[in-house]
Amino acid sequence: MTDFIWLVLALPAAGAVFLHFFGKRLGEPAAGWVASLLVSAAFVYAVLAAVPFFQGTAHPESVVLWSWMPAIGAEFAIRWDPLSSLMTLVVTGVGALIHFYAIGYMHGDPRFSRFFTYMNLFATGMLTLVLADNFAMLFLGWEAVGLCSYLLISFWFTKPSAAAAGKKAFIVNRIGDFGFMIALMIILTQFGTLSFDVLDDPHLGLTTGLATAVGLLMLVGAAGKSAQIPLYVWLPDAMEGPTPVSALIHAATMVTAGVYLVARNAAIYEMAPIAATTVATVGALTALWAATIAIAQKDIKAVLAYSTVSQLGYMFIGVGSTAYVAGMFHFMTHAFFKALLFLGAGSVIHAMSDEQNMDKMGGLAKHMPVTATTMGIATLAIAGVPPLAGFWSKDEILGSAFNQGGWMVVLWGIGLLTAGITAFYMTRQFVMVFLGKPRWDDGIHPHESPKTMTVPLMALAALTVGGGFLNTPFRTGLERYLEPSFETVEGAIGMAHPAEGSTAWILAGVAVLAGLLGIYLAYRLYAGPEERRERVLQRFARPIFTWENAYWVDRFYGKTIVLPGKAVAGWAAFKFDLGFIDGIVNGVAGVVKRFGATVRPLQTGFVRNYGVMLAAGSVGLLIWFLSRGGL
Amino acid sequence: MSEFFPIIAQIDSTAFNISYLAIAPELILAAGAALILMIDVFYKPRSAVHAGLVFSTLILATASAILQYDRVQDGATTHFSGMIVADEFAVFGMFILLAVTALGLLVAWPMVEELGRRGSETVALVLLSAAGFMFMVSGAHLMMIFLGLEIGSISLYILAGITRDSIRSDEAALKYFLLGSFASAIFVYGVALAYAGTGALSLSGIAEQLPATAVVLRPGVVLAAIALIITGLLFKVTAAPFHAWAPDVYQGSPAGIVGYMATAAKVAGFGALVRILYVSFGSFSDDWGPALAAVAAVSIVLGTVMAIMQTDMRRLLAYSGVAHAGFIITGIVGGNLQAVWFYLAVYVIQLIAAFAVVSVMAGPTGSVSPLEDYKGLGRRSPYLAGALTVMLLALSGMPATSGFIGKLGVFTSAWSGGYEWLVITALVASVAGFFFYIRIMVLMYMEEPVLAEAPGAEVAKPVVSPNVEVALAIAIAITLFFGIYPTPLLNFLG
Amino acid sequence: MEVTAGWYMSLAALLFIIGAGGMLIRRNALMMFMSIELMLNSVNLTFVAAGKELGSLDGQLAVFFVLVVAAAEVVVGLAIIVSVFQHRSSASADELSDLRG
Amino acid sequence: MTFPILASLILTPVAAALVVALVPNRRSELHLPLGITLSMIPLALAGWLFFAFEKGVAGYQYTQQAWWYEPWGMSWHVGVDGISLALVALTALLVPISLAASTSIVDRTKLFVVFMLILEAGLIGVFLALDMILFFLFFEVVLVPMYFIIGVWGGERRIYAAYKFFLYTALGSALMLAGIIALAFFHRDQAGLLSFDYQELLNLQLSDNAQLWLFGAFGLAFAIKVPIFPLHTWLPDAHVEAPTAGSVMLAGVLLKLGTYGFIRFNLGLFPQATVDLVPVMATLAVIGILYGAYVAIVQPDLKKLVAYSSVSHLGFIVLGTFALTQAAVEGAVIQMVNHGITTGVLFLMVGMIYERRHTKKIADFGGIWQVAPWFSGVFLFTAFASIGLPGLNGFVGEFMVLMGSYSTLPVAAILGAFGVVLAAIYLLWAYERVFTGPITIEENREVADLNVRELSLLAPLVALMLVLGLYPNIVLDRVSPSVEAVLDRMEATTTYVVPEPGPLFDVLGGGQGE
Repeated sequence: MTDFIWLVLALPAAGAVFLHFFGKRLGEPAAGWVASLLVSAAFVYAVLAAVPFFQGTAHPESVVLWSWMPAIGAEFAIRWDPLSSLMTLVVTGVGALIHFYAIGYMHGDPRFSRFFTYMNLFATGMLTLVLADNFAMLFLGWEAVGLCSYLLISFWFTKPSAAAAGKKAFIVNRIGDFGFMIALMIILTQFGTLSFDVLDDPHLGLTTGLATAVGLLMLVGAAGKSAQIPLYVWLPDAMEGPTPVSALIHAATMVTAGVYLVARNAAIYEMAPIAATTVATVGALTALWAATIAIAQKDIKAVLAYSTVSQLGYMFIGVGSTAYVAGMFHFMTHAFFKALLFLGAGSVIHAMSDEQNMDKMGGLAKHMPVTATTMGIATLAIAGVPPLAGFWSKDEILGSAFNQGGWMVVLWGIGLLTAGITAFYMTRQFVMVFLGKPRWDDGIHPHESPKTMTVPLMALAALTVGGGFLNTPFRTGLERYLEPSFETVEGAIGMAHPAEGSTAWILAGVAVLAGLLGIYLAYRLYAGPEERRERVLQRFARPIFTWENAYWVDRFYGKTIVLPGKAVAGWAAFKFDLGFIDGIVNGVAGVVKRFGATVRPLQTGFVRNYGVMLAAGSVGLLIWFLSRGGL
Repeated sequence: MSEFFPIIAQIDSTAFNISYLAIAPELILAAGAALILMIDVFYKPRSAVHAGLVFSTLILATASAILQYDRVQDGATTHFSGMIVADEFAVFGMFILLAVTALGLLVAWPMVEELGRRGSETVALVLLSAAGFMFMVSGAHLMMIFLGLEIGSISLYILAGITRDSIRSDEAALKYFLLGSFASAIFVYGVALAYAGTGALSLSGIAEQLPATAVVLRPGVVLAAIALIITGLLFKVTAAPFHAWAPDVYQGSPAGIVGYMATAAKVAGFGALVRILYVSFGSFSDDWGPALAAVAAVSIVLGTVMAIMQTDMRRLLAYSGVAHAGFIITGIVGGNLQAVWFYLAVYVIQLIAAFAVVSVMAGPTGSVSPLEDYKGLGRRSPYLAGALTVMLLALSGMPATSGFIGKLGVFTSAWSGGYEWLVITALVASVAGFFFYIRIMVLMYMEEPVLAEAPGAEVAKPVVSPNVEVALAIAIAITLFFGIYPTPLLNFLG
Repeated sequence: MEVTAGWYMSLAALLFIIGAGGMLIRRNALMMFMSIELMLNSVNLTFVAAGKELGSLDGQLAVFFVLVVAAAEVVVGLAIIVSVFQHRSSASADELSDLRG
Repeated sequence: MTFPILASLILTPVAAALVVALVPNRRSELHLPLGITLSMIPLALAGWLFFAFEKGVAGYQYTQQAWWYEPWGMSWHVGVDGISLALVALTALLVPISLAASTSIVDRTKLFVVFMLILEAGLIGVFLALDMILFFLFFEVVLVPMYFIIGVWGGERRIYAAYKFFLYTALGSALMLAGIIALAFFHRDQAGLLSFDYQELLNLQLSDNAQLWLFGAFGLAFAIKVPIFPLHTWLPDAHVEAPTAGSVMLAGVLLKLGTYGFIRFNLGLFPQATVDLVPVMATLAVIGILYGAYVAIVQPDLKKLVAYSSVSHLGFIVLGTFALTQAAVEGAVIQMVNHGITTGVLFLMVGMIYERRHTKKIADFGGIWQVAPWFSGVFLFTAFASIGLPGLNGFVGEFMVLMGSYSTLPVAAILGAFGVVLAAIYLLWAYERVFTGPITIEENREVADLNVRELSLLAPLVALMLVLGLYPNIVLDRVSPSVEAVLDRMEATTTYVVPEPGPLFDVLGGGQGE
């Protein structure tokens, strides 16, 4: 099976190529089905190929396809190990569901087939990222998903905001890549190759200092892709894309690439505790920061976007506190419930005729029972209510962090606080959308979405309910599954584990309590009487206002980086380049001409003067010659 | 010296040795000139007859030059009491002068026809001056060289004013005459001083009196003589600062003949200059080398800068000629005479062809050629424009034309002579030189013709006479061929 | 005091300089031309003096050539000056400055 | 005697030019098709040469030498190695395509076609010449047709641009000629006779000082050609004013004369000076990368933007060249090819949109995607190739350059990497303004999508972007030994040591190719 693992890549790639050329002829919905089935096929193949890992009988394998850049040890090679297979399974599995969902969601769009081309292309890119056997190929996937993100965010390119958002996403990601590339430079220089083989024993080429540098630089890359402080600003804007895109790329898969990167480089982070702690700290801060912003958002997708940023922060806490399995676990469960939330939101938006403002929703539960139920499950899951998936993974992260002690306990505290806030804003959203009185605009008749949309919702809901049991403290399935990938790491220092015994129970209890408190407060506030809500909100008006505007970070970046940058570029281009440098160039020509204009009058036209020149020349020669020894 | 410069004879034969073959080309040209003048006296001039005469004269002269070339292969000889030398150097000069004469007359033919009786005088004067200039390159005696110089120059003074009805032409003639005579006087005074200093007038005789090591007889006088002789010859070749006459004369003279005027004098001037410097004053090369290098640098820079400022095609070519004189001197100070000859040979062809285009544009007897006239020439007459483009590129030293090989030769020559600074100066100046050469191309190809009269009026297409067409074709062929494959000519000159 | 060849030659040099100065200073074309003639004559004087001093005939012979050349120049020069005069009714060389730059 | 393939490569375009010139002007409709057809011959020859070229061999192949003029040490000496092979193939490919893209040239078509073909001959000659004079000849000859192409068929300020292009580049080459002459005389001093033969000159023992001066003389010529900051200002002018085909050839091949010259001559002939001047060159390269990209951001003219982007991209090549590691120099070479292809396409497409709208101002567009999806798609694809998206060709070179540079020039590599960020900014921002958003200017509604002709002439280049992005070994295999030879020589003649690749270099066949 492993020898043909490239099929996992090739299937969606073929789909992208095929749909690019023939999609339009295929039309709707056939193009969508082709794309969805190809991704499903990839999923099936991946499941089959992963069987040995389930059985615990196989070891990581590399499949070399062809040579790419030999001089830097980069080739097209696939690494099939538990970590990549887990990623592959989630990407193809959730991806397939979202593909199916999109068939319904994108119904009637004039560029229907093009949408699926991009989606398949994205799947290809994402799979390249996770299946890569070397950093160069990982970077290929890394950038390819960036491209697809760009394409899909600005899918409705006639909307200037969509086009700008796509561009912003790509550019901010590139800033992250800048760090990533430097990390790769160090690795290549130290090891002579970019192959993942370097991770078998990073001590071979890296000192602790270098490992810290690499770890921090990779964090820069990861922060870009996974929307962490300070590079998270693109993700909320990315919601301009169609909702399935938000679900697939900007919630479930692509944005977790940073988490994957850290997990993949566990061996390096093991060597560099400072880098690892920084990862966790960034994650914790991001988690809290984004969660507070999410509280005040009115746009249904914006809430989810900031929530995603926040949850990614969680994952960073996990991988940063060397709880790689916990991080990956949360990645997986998050993929389930966040995809579900987004798809549910999409379903709502669809039903509300593209209305996204939650102030104009309310009472939708009656009209969209499936959506409401599934989204409710997801809301509880993200709020950390047991026994849903979110509870297990979040608990594991928090537990691991706490167990690390020291600074990590502070991060645990932040995580706990965030958990409460998360529960609060998610409940707020659920209440505002599905409960209470309708506040719709006239002429809107909400209806439940078609089967292609609801079936994936239900499937994801099932995963959300059951996914958590893959790795409970009682039965650490995922951990055993992933073990081969972290063999070397464990051998060195050992991965963080959640606390055991009574501590674990207490921690879990506290986390659940925080979640329940959030839910309770939000429910009281938003489902309760309006006057009370107004009163409370009035009291918190000022902070909420800043939250609503996301702390004006965009404006801050605009004023401090973009605007001065453009101004200086303008100066450089028009004043310095055209004026100064080119001025010198033209000045040289001018000097020649001025010299010419100066000597030209010598040619007076008078014979006498010509004679004088001649005589002067002659005298000059005479003087020269006579000075050579004549006189 | 001789192993370095094998093509210049060092023999001083005092034997009373007369060989008419040694001066056959000159004799034939002079006879042809006389014949043409005679015919005019007795018959109504018919240009066909003239053409036939000129053609046969040139053929005969060439044939005799070839015979002489054949003979000098066995070794150089002097004749007429050491007045004339028959060596490869002389023969090269003759060949080039013959080529210049032939091409010059070909280009001048429309003018000859237009001028009627004075046309035949034109032809006679051209032939006569060619004979004179040939004496300059084959003269082994300062007096001989002086005579050749005067024969050639006086003919050119007349040619400059031959139309007689143009005030510009008159002005050109008078300026040329006054300054030319002035320069000749300086030259001949230099000759006199050389005689006073060494007691000899023959080139090798002077050399014998000037052992390279010993203190010379009267050093001051000889050095002054060198300065004055160089002045006279540098005037002829339009090196700065002795160049001032050239733009005015080229601009004012009848268009048809300017090409010949500009080129023939240069060939002869450089021929004589090289021969005198190397044969007579070879032992003084440390003295005249730097001086000439300075002249070269001034010529190149001044010629280039002034050419940039010009608005008249002929003045532009004149100033470019100043720069080219500088390039040739660059070769001379380096000592590689093969390179100098190559440069001269290909340069005069380019220049004469460029002036051929000028003569078409200005009319055969016209004076002044504003650059405006060339606007849109690429459309009006692709052939003329193309030919001029090739010539300008060659003049600018663009590779794949003979001009480049020429420049390469003189630069390597100067470099080997230790004049690296001169080479670099020349190279930088030649870049600036590109400016005015390509300016003409801009006018021809990138601008539209100026409409003289009412809007919509068609711009006249220049009428190119077959002679000019042929002359241009020959020049293009030579320029490109020797640009890409210079080996035959270099072998011939080597 | 014996008048040696050196004196003659010095005189010739003086004449030459005077001639050259005349050429450079005078405006009348004829006068300029006459200055040149003066220069040529100084050349002749030099030749003769040097020939005498050196005891060689070459110098004396050279004078004849220079004389002939001077005569030829006179012929041509006068013709040109006449032609110019016809057109401009002035022999001032300074009027001939249409061609410049 | 074997078939003189290299001579044929140089001479067939000349012959083709002659054939086209012989077709009378009244049959002007024939000139362009004939030119395109005839330019297929060198393309076929180059293709054949490319695949017949023996991989894994460092030296020159298919060499041919004949005296040109022996006493002066000039000879017709041509040969091809991996580095020149790639560029010859690129040239032969771009000429037919740019000719085919020149249907809008109706005035004096014959002249245009003739100049393009002469240009091709000159460019191929530059890459194949192994005699300095021959090299210089081709190096200069290229100027003339390019000058005319800009000056005759260019835009509004074409004459100014043509002057500037010509004089600026001629200035550089003038000093190079001085350097060439000096080299020949060094050879005379050391070996007894003048020689301009490149391979002979490689044996010279030059003092450090002489090397520095000669490096300067050659380097200035190449730096202007590349162009390296601050000698770049001729480039935007030339590009903006040149007709499409001119821009394509200019960016695609002409600029590479400079970078090729650096690798071939500066690295080859003056190794000590190269090593000594690495900091200077790397600094200039990095400034070029960042400055070019930065200035490109605010350009109001699409073509000018692409022109400045070239300054940036060429900076990578220079950086790679002077990083003096196998990966970096290889990257520099393949980046030459890749930049030729991507920027070629960008210019072609700017030309196409100019033909439709007669403007290149970014502000005059907006929402083009709606009316011309294919056009926008291909443009976007190319833009991403240019940005350096992995999987497309632009990435390979830049990535190899950056990765390879770090070991010798860490700071430069890090700063250079930021150019990749800027590339995304200027291209995507421009793309946003031109292609996305609503249509605000009515004329833009009429913009037609790519037609079959345009698509078919873009298709091969677009395909190449993908192929070279995914399988650059087609080129790298051939380039690698030649680059190795250059670096080996560097090590042999100087104290410079190419940094050892890390301990895992040989694992998994890294560095082995195939």
